[in-house]
Amino acid sequence: MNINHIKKEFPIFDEKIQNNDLVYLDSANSSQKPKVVVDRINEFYTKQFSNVGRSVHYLAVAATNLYENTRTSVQRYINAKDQNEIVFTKGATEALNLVANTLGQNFFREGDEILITELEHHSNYVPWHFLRKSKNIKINFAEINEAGEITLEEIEKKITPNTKLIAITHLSNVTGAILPVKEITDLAHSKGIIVVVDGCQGAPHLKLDVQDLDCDFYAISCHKMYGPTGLGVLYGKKKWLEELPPYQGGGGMINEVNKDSISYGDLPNKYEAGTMATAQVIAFDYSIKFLESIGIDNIMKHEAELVEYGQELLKKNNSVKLIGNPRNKGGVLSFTLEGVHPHDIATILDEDGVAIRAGHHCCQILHDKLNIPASARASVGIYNTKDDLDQLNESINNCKKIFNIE
Amino acid sequence: MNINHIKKEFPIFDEKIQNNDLVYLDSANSSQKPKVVVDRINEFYTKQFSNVGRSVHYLAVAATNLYENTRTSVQRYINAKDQNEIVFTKGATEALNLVANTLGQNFFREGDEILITELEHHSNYVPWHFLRKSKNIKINFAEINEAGEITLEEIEKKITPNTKLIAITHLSNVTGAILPVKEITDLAHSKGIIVVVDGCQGAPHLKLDVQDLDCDFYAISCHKMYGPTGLGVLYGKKKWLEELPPYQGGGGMINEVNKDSISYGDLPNKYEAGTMATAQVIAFDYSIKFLESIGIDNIMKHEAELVEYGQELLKKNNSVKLIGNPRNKGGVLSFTLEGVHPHDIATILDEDGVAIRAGHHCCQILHDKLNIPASARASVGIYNTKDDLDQLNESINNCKKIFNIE
Amino acid sequence: MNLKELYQEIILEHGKNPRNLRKTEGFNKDAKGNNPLCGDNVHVYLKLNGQRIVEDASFEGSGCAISMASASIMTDLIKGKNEHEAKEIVEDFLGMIKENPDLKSENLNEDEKTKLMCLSGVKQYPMRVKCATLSWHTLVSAFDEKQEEVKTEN
Amino acid sequence: MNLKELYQEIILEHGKNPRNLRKTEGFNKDAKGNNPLCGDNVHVYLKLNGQRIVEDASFEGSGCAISMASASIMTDLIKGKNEHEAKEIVEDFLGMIKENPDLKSENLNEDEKTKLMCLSGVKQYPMRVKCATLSWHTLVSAFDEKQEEVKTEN
Ligand SMILES: Cc1ncc(COP(=O)(O)O)c(C=O)c1O
Ligand SMILES: Cc1ncc(COP(=O)(O)O)c(C=O)c1O
Repeated sequence: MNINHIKKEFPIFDEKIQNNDLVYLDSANSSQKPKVVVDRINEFYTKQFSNVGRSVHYLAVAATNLYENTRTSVQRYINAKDQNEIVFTKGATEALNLVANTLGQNFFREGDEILITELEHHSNYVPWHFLRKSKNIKINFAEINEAGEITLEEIEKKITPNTKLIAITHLSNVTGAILPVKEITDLAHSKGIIVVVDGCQGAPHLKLDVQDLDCDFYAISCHKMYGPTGLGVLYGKKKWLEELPPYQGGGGMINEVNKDSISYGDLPNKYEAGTMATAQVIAFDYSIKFLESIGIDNIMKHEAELVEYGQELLKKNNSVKLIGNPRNKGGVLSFTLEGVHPHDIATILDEDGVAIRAGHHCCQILHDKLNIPASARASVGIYNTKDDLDQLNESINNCKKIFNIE
Repeated sequence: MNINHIKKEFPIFDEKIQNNDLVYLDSANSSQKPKVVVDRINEFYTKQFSNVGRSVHYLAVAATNLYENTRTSVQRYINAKDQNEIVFTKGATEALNLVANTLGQNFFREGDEILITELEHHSNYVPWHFLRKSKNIKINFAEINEAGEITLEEIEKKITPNTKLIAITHLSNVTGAILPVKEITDLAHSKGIIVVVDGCQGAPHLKLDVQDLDCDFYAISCHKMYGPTGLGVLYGKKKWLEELPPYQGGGGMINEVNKDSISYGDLPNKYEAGTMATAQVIAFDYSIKFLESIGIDNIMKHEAELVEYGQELLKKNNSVKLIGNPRNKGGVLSFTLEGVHPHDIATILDEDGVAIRAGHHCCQILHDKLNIPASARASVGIYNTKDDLDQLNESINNCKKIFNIE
Repeated sequence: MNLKELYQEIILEHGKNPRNLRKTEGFNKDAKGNNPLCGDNVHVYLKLNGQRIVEDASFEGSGCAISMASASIMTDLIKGKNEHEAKEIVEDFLGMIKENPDLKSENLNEDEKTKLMCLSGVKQYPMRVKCATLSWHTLVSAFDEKQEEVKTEN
Repeated sequence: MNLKELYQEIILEHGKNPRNLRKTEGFNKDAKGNNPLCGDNVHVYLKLNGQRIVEDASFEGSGCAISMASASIMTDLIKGKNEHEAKEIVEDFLGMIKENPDLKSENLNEDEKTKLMCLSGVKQYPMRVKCATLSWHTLVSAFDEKQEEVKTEN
């Protein structure tokens, strides 16, 4: 599939949004869905629907196989060693809560420390905060440099003898900084420290090889990967998933149940309690195959070109101030406009059909550090074009006109 | 909408399953989806997709409103007092885990007791078992009577001065027994005991009024209510949801975040961490409206007729033994067939397009009690007809023929 | 174009140079408000005299043009009014932002009404209504000495 | 009709009256197997002599016709075989159930092959394959003295 004509695979771009073409620059928040994925949901519900793994009738067997096919596809996509290292969750947030909670049950002791970064999304901070409260552990913050990056050196500096775990984003959803995950993991493992990666922005945009990264856990949100809402993936090394206790209890995750004891099932069932997001899992297979048909290398090249182009445009635009200038940057352009609050920017852009996000993007720590209450963020996906960024720039100029600024 | 012609609203019944018409008798496991609901998902993804509550652009505002409309519909459907008493989860299993976990954080003390019943699904046992392990509390079991019912008297007998919580199913997914929830709640509250109801089988089949039932929590699975997979609802009384700590941490559930402390948002955000199952929530509004357009009274009447009819048929069928004979019974017909294992029954029925479930249906405690390793279960939904039950009976006769039994 | 109605000159001007953006010395009532979704926050200070007449009103905080202008106009306008009158104006304002075409309060003169009506453009921007109303809810909270922070529901 | 192939007379007969459904006295090897999905479970007992020849084989458990017949035929057939031969037969059987059209083992005579081929009908019922194979996996486990229960992946 040619990435230059990819927009037409996404039905939403045929729509007029308040009489405008949609210029969707909010993919870091959630991506649009290609037709194949939506059609797959439709087909499953209208022709093949059944619950998974619980009945032996024809539809149930077929659905179970389809469900497990997605697990294999995810395994292939992120190059996990074993398909049982793939656990389906409700989202990346749940995946991170799962890791924090199960590690918390017997791994952490009072006085232990967790190292996170100032770039972290609340979903990769609040779950650790829960442990801070319940286990009396400490959370340290690796600080950003001027460019909005987290360097290996900064991580190294912040590791103490008590550091038990490092939780980092793969790609910042605000500055776009891509973290040196492999190097951080090497360093961490040399000191016996676990590494958890928030891969929300990594998985849709970067070539992934969890064996190469060697991280212990990697969390993914499928709705940011051109997949359905209500679905996430937790990758965890088998040794961890086997060792840790279950997270939620219920149907499907058990082995033997009696009145005074319960034994739990093997992987991956152990972590998939209750009826899962069957239709979403089955449709997500098509998201992965869609991405594979374009080719992750082509996606990375395309998005790198876009971000380069957008950055140049905005740098040349007076009064626009880009947030962060990392050398290694993903498709996120966060900015402020002197004299115009981000919410006003978003409202004015919206009038032209340009959808961006304004606020702290669930990164309050970072915004406090930058001493701004909020920022505007344009983020790209496979369907964006340079025209979209031209329109962004033009609409920003319109903001300036309305607010009488240069 | 006339319930006698409802099958045509479900596209799957237009399909041939291995050359047969589908006789779907596995609705207690998961229900089929009406066209309006599937179309709604399609429309949302292809014309209106955006993440909820996070951006101020047009699509995001529209999606947020649609999302909140469903909350209002659920509130109306179960007659909750306040729409903030409705929390969206990934399923009933998560809803029950949420309650057990958050109550567990500061409500239970060593020596406390929880009373559940022998009818409980693993999803309403394992989460309490987790508390038994972590908090050293005791779980007691109210026992079924000959008819497969749990009586008020049995509950009363099993309450001790240490009982802090009673967790019961509204409608057994095996015997079909409908529990006297209102009476149990009255009794429990008179002793200061919390009542949690597993409403998985109640919500799709019974007229619901949580204010009248007066239970403290009520858990629902949307995929059993003609809605999408990957979605559940937790109803909780406001005083509880306000008092209890959050369950999962992440984006959207916070108020203020800084490096050494975090404060949490108000209801319902507090319990909806991370990107929710947006499309599923929005489509579920159509499930509720679909049910309302038929009328819950008509649904109850229709299903009562079906179960009555099916029960008569099976009672007359030699060698078939029905499990449970509750006076107050929902649309579940579980049975064994002398000399034929339930899995063999399911396979043989499947050959005729008759989809039932075989196994312990996530109720191992109950099967142990009944001293059977497994049972066969036919369960009905709004789309079933007496013809479906005739076919069930005929296919059971085919089993008997194959196994050379009377 | 709707945007012109939303961002009228007077809004932009108040947004840029908000009146009363300071902390009233010797205030005797105050309250905080916050909109967690967008990070807007406001702290309203009041100095009431014995007759519960507003001798001074001010605010601190940051936010978009709409929220700053709204707080600015509000604090200007309630000075000299007593508590009863001020609350009546709040009601009237909130009613106008939500549904009423006009302001009806007898406690407002024509000039004051004109100023407030400048904010009526947000009606067409449901997501922005909270920006306009946050400081007003916080004002009521200050009068009532509510301890909790005001939060716009979202 | 496929069902006829699945539920052949010999399967029904063994399913109804399983051979060796008991616990071998003085067994020296055993293992448990379980299929959590459907609740099938089996406990295999072996008595090997000094040359690792199976002097007796038996099983306890409950399950569907397919699983009972499979365990019944299996325990009958490995008696008198040595460990090496028995394992080779297991391989051959599992291969046949999964993909091979025939049994190839030289350790099976024609009569034994015919009996085992009766189970080939499950090929067309992927969800039932585990029913046929559970006891065989458990047998290997017993030989190898594995501590953990065998579980069919699902
Ligand atoms: C009575 C009962 N409780 C709980 C559940 C669990 O619901 P879910 O798997 O949708 O979380 C089910 C359905 O499987 C059920 O029938
Ligand atoms: C970096 C990052 N981490 C975590 C999340 C949370 O993902 P979700 O809301 O899908 O659970 C997001 C997206 O909101 C994100 O961008």
